[in-house]
Amino acid sequence: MIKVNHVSKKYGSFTALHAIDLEIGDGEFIAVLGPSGCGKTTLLKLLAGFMGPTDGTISMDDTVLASTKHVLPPEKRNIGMVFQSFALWPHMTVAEHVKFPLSYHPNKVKEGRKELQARIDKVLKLVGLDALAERYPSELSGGQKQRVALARAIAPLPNLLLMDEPLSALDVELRMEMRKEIQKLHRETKASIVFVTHDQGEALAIADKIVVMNQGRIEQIAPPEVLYTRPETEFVATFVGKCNLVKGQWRGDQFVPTIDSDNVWHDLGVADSFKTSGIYPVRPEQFQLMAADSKGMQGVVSFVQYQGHEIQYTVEVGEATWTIHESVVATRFETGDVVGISLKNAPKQTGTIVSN
Amino acid sequence: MIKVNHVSKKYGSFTALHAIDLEIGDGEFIAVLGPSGCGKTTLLKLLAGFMGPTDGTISMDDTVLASTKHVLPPEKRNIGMVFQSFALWPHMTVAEHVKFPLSYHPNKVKEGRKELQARIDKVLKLVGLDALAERYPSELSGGQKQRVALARAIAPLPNLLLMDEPLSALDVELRMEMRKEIQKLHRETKASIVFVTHDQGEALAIADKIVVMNQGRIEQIAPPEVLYTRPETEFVATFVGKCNLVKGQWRGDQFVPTIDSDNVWHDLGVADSFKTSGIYPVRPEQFQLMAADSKGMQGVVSFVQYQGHEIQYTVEVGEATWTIHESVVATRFETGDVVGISLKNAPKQTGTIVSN
Amino acid sequence: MTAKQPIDGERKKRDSSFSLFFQRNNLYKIIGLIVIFIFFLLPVLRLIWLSFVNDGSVTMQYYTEVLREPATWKTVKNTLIVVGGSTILALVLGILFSWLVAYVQLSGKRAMQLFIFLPFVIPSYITTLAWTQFFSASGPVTAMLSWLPGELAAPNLYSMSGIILLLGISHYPLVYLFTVNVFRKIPRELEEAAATSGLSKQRTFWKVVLPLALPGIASGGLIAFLSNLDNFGIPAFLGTPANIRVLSTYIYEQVVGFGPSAFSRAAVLSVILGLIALLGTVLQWFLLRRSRVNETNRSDSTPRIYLTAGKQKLVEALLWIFLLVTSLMPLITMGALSLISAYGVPFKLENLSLRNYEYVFMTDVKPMSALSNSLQLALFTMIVCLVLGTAMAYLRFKYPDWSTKTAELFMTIPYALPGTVFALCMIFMWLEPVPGWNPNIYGTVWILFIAYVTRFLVLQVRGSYTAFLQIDPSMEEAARTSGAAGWVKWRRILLPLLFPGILSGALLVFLMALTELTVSSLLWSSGSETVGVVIFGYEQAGYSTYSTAFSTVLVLGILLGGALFMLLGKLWDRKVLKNK
Amino acid sequence: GSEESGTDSKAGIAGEGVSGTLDFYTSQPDADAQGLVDAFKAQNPDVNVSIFRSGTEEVVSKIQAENQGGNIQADVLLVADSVTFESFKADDLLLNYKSPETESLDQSFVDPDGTYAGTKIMATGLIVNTNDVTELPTSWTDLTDEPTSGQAVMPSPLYSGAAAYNLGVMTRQDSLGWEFYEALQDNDITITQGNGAVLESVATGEKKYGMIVDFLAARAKNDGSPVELVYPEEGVPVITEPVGILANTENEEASKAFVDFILSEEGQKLASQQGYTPIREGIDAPEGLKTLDEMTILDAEAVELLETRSDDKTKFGKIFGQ
Ligand SMILES: Nc1ncnc2c1ncn2[C@@H]1O[C@H](COP(=O)(O)OP(=O)(O)OP(=O)(O)O)[C@@H](O)[C@H]1O
Ligand SMILES: Nc1ncnc2c1ncn2[C@@H]1O[C@H](COP(=O)(O)OP(=O)(O)OP(=O)(O)O)[C@@H](O)[C@H]1O
Ligand SMILES: [Mg+2]
Ligand SMILES: [Mg+2]
Repeated sequence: MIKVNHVSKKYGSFTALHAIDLEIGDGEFIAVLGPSGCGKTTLLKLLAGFMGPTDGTISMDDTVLASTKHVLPPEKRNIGMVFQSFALWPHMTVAEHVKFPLSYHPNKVKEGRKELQARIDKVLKLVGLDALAERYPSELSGGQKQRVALARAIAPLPNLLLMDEPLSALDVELRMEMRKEIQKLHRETKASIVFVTHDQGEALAIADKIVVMNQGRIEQIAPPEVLYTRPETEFVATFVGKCNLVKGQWRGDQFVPTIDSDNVWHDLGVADSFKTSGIYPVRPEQFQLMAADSKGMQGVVSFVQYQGHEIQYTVEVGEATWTIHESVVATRFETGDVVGISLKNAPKQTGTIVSN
Repeated sequence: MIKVNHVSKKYGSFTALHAIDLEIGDGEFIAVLGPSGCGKTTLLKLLAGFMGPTDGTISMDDTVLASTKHVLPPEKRNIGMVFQSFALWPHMTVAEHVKFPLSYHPNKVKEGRKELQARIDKVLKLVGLDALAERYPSELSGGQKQRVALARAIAPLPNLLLMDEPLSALDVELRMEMRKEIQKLHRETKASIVFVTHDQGEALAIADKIVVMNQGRIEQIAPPEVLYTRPETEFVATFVGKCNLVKGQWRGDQFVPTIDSDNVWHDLGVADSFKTSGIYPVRPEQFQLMAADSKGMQGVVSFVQYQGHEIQYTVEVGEATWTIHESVVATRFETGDVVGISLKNAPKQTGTIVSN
Repeated sequence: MTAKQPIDGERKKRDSSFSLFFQRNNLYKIIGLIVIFIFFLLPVLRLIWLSFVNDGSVTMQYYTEVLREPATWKTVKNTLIVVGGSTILALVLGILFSWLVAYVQLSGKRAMQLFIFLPFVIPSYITTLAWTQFFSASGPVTAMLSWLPGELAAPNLYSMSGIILLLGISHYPLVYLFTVNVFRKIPRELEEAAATSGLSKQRTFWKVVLPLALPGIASGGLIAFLSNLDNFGIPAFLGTPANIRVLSTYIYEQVVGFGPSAFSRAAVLSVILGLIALLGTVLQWFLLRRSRVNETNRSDSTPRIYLTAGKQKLVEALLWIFLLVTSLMPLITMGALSLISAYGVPFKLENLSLRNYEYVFMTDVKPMSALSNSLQLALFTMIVCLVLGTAMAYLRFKYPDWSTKTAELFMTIPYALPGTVFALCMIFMWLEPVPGWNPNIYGTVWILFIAYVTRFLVLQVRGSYTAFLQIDPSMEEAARTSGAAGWVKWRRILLPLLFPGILSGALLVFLMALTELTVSSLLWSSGSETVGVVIFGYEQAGYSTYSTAFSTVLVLGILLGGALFMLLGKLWDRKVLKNK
Repeated sequence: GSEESGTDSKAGIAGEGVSGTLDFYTSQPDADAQGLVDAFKAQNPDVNVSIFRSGTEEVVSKIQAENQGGNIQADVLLVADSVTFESFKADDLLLNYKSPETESLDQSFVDPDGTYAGTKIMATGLIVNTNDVTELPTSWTDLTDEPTSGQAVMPSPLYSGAAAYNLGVMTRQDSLGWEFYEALQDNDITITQGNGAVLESVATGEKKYGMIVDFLAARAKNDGSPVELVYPEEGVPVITEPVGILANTENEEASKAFVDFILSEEGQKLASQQGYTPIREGIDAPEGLKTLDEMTILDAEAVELLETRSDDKTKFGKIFGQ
C-alpha cells in the first residue's frame, strides 16, 4: 500500500501539485485522468522517486519513501515506468531496451541466457515488435517507440508499474490490444499500476479506481462507474464523458431548467453538490434532437461531427453550448439548423447502475 | 493541387512506402489514418520536403516539387508542420516559437511589431498557452508541448498544413476544441491540410477525405461516411471503427453466416469485395446481446470494458472473436457468461447514408 | 521532444531530490571542496601570498607599485586585445570547421580532421618559425605578392595581429574538438521545424543550430581563451621584436628578473591574469545560461547539407588550401629543417641527411626514454583525468549550485596560469606540503603527474560537461527505473551516450600532457625527462635541428596514431553499429 | 652522505672515496652536463648525480621557489653568469668553499669569498651571415651604422640572463654605454628571445648580423651554417658559467669533489672538447674560438651589476619602447 500524504510540488514559484492525498492499494489499478498540464506526470515522477516533494511525504507500508529531506532512489524501488516522452536510449536496439531491465531490475531474470532471451522474445511479441528487435530508436515510428517504452517497463514485472500515457501514440486497435495485455499482466502479477491518461474512455475501461485531477488538485477518486454516473464536481462531470450542465432550479427531486421553465425533469441520480448549485448534468446521449417546433427547448446547431456510429452535434441553446450525440440512424441536422431538444426518459440508467 | 505520383520510400533495405498515389486538392482537408508504423510520418516528411522519394515524384500544379533527383527545400514551400515528436527548440520560449514563423515564413507578418505581437497573443490564446508564453519547452507538460508545436505550425497560416498526430497528447475536451480551431482555420484560410492520426474517430470527424494506409500502402481513399459504411477491404472495415467480419455464404443479396446457418441476413450495403470473399462486416453496435437460449448464435463473453455511455463486450463465437457494443441501459453481462447474439434489424442505416 | 531541463538554476530545483541527498551529506560537499581547494587553489594561493608579504609583514606595497606602473596597464590592454582577438579567431575557425565537417557533404573528412589537429600538436616554436619564414622577405608570400601589381608587402607577423593570427590558428582545433560532436547531435527535426517555419538554411544556422551548439562553443571557446591567455611561446617569439608584452611574457620577465621582489611582482600580475581568466569563465556561464538540453540523439555523422558537385569541389579546395597552409606548411618546414645539418644551409639534396634522426634516436639515449616517460605520463594523466573529470562534470551538471561552480573555478585557475608560474606554485606546494615534511613527491615523476592532472583536469571537465549537456535527464531516469544504478548505469547508459564528448576531452588531455613543455621544464628530474624537456633542451643548446627531428617524429607519430584511431572508428561504425 | 668534514678534501685527489647522492642543477646543454657527470662518475663511482637541466632563468626560479617552499634541493649549481651567484650569495644561500683548483684560474673569475668560481669562458660576439655579408664588421658600433640598419638582431635582456649581464657590462663601458643601446634602437635592431633565436635568424638569412654567445656561432659554422663569428675590437663581455655549492647541501663532501673536478685540468679539457673556451689557463680553446688571452674582455663588478640589474632592465625597456 502506497500512501501519498499531502504532497505538494513546486517548480520554482509555480505549484504543480497542491497537497495531494492518495492511496494505492496492493495490486490496485489506478488511472489518473486530467486535462493537459494538470500535474499527472509530476505525480508519477514523485511516485517514481525522480524528485522529492516540496511538501508532504510518500510512504509504503509505513516506511517513508520520499519526504522533503530524503528520497529513496528509483533503482531501489521495485518499479517500472513508461515515460510520456518514451526516454529511449539512442544507442540501444529494441531488444537491448527490453534486455536491460531484465538484467538489472530487482526482479531480473536469474535463470541464465536462454531464459533471458525467451523472456525478451515474449515481451517483444507481446507489443508486436518482434520483427524490429534489432532496430535503433531512430529507425522507429512514433508508435513503435512508444511500444518499446512499454515493453521495457513491463518486462521485469515490477511491483509498481507507472505508466505515463503509454498508449497515446497507438491506433485504436493496437491500443485495445495493449490495454488487454496490461490488464492481463495486472491480473497475473498483482502489480499495482498507476496509469496516466488523458483519454477518459481508456480510464473508464481499464481501472479499478480513477483519480481525476485538475490544476494540481484531485477532484474525485472513485471507481469508473461511480465517477461516470455520480460525478461530484462540475469539472468531473464535464471532463469524464462530456456532460452538459443545464442550469435551473431544484425543487426536491424535481428540476426546472431555466431555459424551458414549462418542463420538469426528474432526478435520475444527480449528486447533491449539483443540486445545491442548481445544475442538472445531462450526458450528450441523454438528449434527443428533433425538428424544431414552437414549444419546448430550442437551439441552433453550430457544429456537426461525424463519428461513424454516432453524430456529435454542438448546439447553442440560449447562452449555453450543449453537446448532443445522436445515432446515425436518427434524423440528420446540419450546421445552422434550428432544432428542438428534449431529455430522453431513461429512468433506468443512472439509478440502477449506481446501485450495482 | 498536390500530386503524389507513385512515390516509394526506402530506409536502407526496408521499404516504408510502396508506390503511393495521392492527390491533395486545394483547400482539401485530408486525414491519413493507419496503424502504428504504416508510413504516415514518412509520407508527411516527403510532402514537407525533408527527404526525397526513393522513387516517383511529388508535384504541385505541374511543377515538380520532389523527385529522386531534386527536392524543393521546405523553407521555399508555403507550409506548416506539426511534428509527431513536437521538435520544439529547447532554447526558445513558447512565445518565441510562435514568433519565429511569423517573422520568417513566406506568409510572415509584415505590418510591424505591434501587429506581430497581437498575432502571437492571438495564436497562443487559441491553443490555451497565453499564460505560459515565457516558459521554455523543458518547463512544459507533454500536452502543452504539443500545443506549442501546433501553434507554431498554424501561426503563419500556411497554404499547406501538415500535421502529424497533432492532438495525440491532449485530453478529449481540449482535443475537440483544437479540432474545431483547426477546422475554423481551414475554412478561413482555405489551406490544404494533411492530418495524420491514429484515431479513427478524429479522422471521421474532421476530414473531407480519409486516406487509410497499411504497411506502406494506401488501402482506400474516400470521404468519411463512405469509408465507414462501405469499406472496401477487410483492413479498412476492421480498422475504421471496429468491425466484425462474419464468415458465411452470399447468395445474391442474402447472407448465411456459417456459425448460424438457420439464419439469413439481408444486405445492408456491403461492398462487392466482401461478397466475393464470403464475408459480412458487422459493426459492434449492429449486434445485440441477450441471455442465451438454445437457438440462434451463441458465444461466451471473454472481456468487458466499461465506457461510460456504452459497454464493450468481447465475445468468443466459435473460432471468431467479436466485439459488441451495448448501451449501458441494456442487460449487463460478465466475463464468462454465455450469451445469445443477433443482428439488429436496422435497414435504414447504411443504405440511406451512402446515397447521401 | 525537448527534454526536461534548463541548465542552471531550474535544474537544481527540479532535481531537488539529489540536492536532498546532498543536504544530508553536506559534509561531503565541504570535504570535496576542501580537497579540490588543496589541490587546485592552495598552490596558487601560496604564490599569491607572496604578493602580500614583504620581509615577513603583510603589505599591499606590491599591488600599489605594480598597479601604478603604466607598463602594467599597457600589458593588460595588450593582453585583452591579443586574447580577445585570438579567441574570436579561434572561435570563428573552430565553429566553421566543425560545422563543415559535421553538416556538409565533403569527401575526405577523416583526413581533414587529422589535419585540423596538426596546428595544435605542432610545437608553437615550430609554428612561429614556419610562419615567420612563410611571410619573410625571402618567403613564398612575398614572392607571390611581387607578382601582383601594386606595392603589396607581406604582412608583418611581428605585430599584434601576427600574434593574434598564430594564436588563433594554434587554438582553433580546441573549439573544433569541443563543438563538432555537439553539432552532430543536434536533432534534425529541430532544423526541419525551422525550415517549415520558413527559415532559410542560413537563418536556421544562426537561430537554431548555433544556439543549440552553444555548450560546445562555450567550452571550446573558454579553453581556447585560457590557452591564449597562458600561451608564452607565440607572444614571446613574435612580441619581443615588436615590443609587445602580454601578461604571460611579462610575468615570465618578472619571474626571471631576480631581485627580492621578483616573485611578489609576478604574483601580483598572476592575480590580474587569474582575474581575467575568471572573467572568461563567468562570461562563458553567462553564454550557457539560456542553453537547454535537447532530446538525446545518437551522434549523426551523415551530412545534412548537400552541395552541387561544383560547389563541393570549391569548398573542399578552399578547405584544403587552408589546411595545407596552417597545418602542412609548418609540418613541412619542420621536416625540412630536421633533414639539414645546420640552419641556413641551402635545402639541396647534398645537404640532406638523416644524421639528426640518427643522433636523436641512436646516439642520444634521452629522447627515447623521454618519449616513453611522456607516453606513460600522458596515458596515466588521461586516465585519471577521465575518471575525475567526468565525475566532476557529472556533479557540476547534476548539482549546479555554488559548490560545484566554485569547484570548477578552482580547477580553471591552474590551466589559466602561465606554465612557469604554475610550476613554481607546484614547487611551493609539494616540496613541503606541511612545513618540515617532505613526502618525496617533488623531485620524482609524481610531481609531474600531479602537476599534469591539476593543470589539465579542467579540459576533461569541460569535455565531459559538454557531453552531459547533451543528455536528457530522462535517459538516466529510465535507467534507474530499470534498476540500474551506480556503475551499471554509467557503463551501459551514460558512458556510451557521453562517449564522443568524453573522448574529445581525453584526447586533449593526452595530447597536452604528451607535448607539455613549460611546466615540465621546471619540475622534471633525472630519469623523468619528458618530450617537452628534451626538445626544450635541444632548442636552448642551439641544436634546433635535433629538436625538429624529434618533433617531426613526434608529430608524425601522433598523426599515425590519429589515423589508426580513425580507422578503428570506421571499423567500429561499420561492424558494431551497423551504420549505413 | 657524510657531512662531518669540510676541510679534508683539500688533501689528495679531489673527493676520493666520496659517495651518496648529489643534485646538480645546471643550465648547460644536456649532453654537456651529462658528459661532465659521466666523467666525474668515472672517478667517483659511488656518487649518484642527478641532473636538473633547464634554462638559467628556469633553474634560478626553481631554486628560489624551492627556497620559498622551505628546502632547496640542489647541492651544486652551475648556471650562466656571476650575477646570478651574487644574488644567491646575497641571500646567504651559497656555501663558502674555495676549491684548491681555483688557484690555477684567473682570480677575476673567482669569488673572493669562495662561494663560486667560473668554469669556462663564453664571450658574446657578433655573428654574421656570410651569404649576405662580404665585409665582416669589426666593431660593436658597426651595428649602429647605416648599412646595418634593420639588419641586426640581439637577445632580449628581459628573458635571457646572459643578455642582461651583457647589457650591464656594455653600458658600463666608456666606449659603448647607454648611448650604444640608444643607437641600436635608432638603427632598428630587432630584439629576440634568446641566443638560439638569434642564431636561427642569422643563419637562415632573415637578419644579417646578430649579437650572440660565441660557442653557438662557432658550432653552427662547424656544422655548415653560412655564418661567421667576429670578436669586436672593443672587447667582449664574458660570462663564465660559474659553479657553486648551495649552503644547505646534504652532501657537502661530494659537492666539493664535484666542483673540484669541474675546475680540474681534466674537467677543463672536457669543457674544451665540448666546444667551450676553458677557463683554466694553459688549455687550448676548441676550433673557431679564442682563448682567454686572445680576447679583450669587457668587465664590470658583479655585485654592482646585481644591484643595478633591475634598473638596467627597466631602462632598456624604456629605450626599446616597452
Ligand atoms: N530511419 C529509419 N530506418 C529504418 N526504418 C524506419 C526509419 N524510420 C522509419 N522507419 C520504419 O518505417 C515505417 C514507417 O514509419 P513511419 O514513421 O512513417 O510510421 P507512422 O505511420 O508514422 O507510425 P506511427 O503512427 O507509429 O508514428 C515503420 O515501420 C518504421 O519502423
Ligand atoms: N520544469 C518545470 N518548470 C516549471 N513548470 C513546469 C515544469 N515542469 C512542468 N511544469 C508545469 O507543471 C504543470 C504540470 O505538469 P505535468 O507535466 O505534470 O502535466 P501533465 O498532467 O502530465 O500534463 P500532460 O497531459 O500535458 O502531459 C504544467 O502546467 C507544467 O507547465
Ligand atoms: Mg504529462
Ligand atoms: Mg508517425
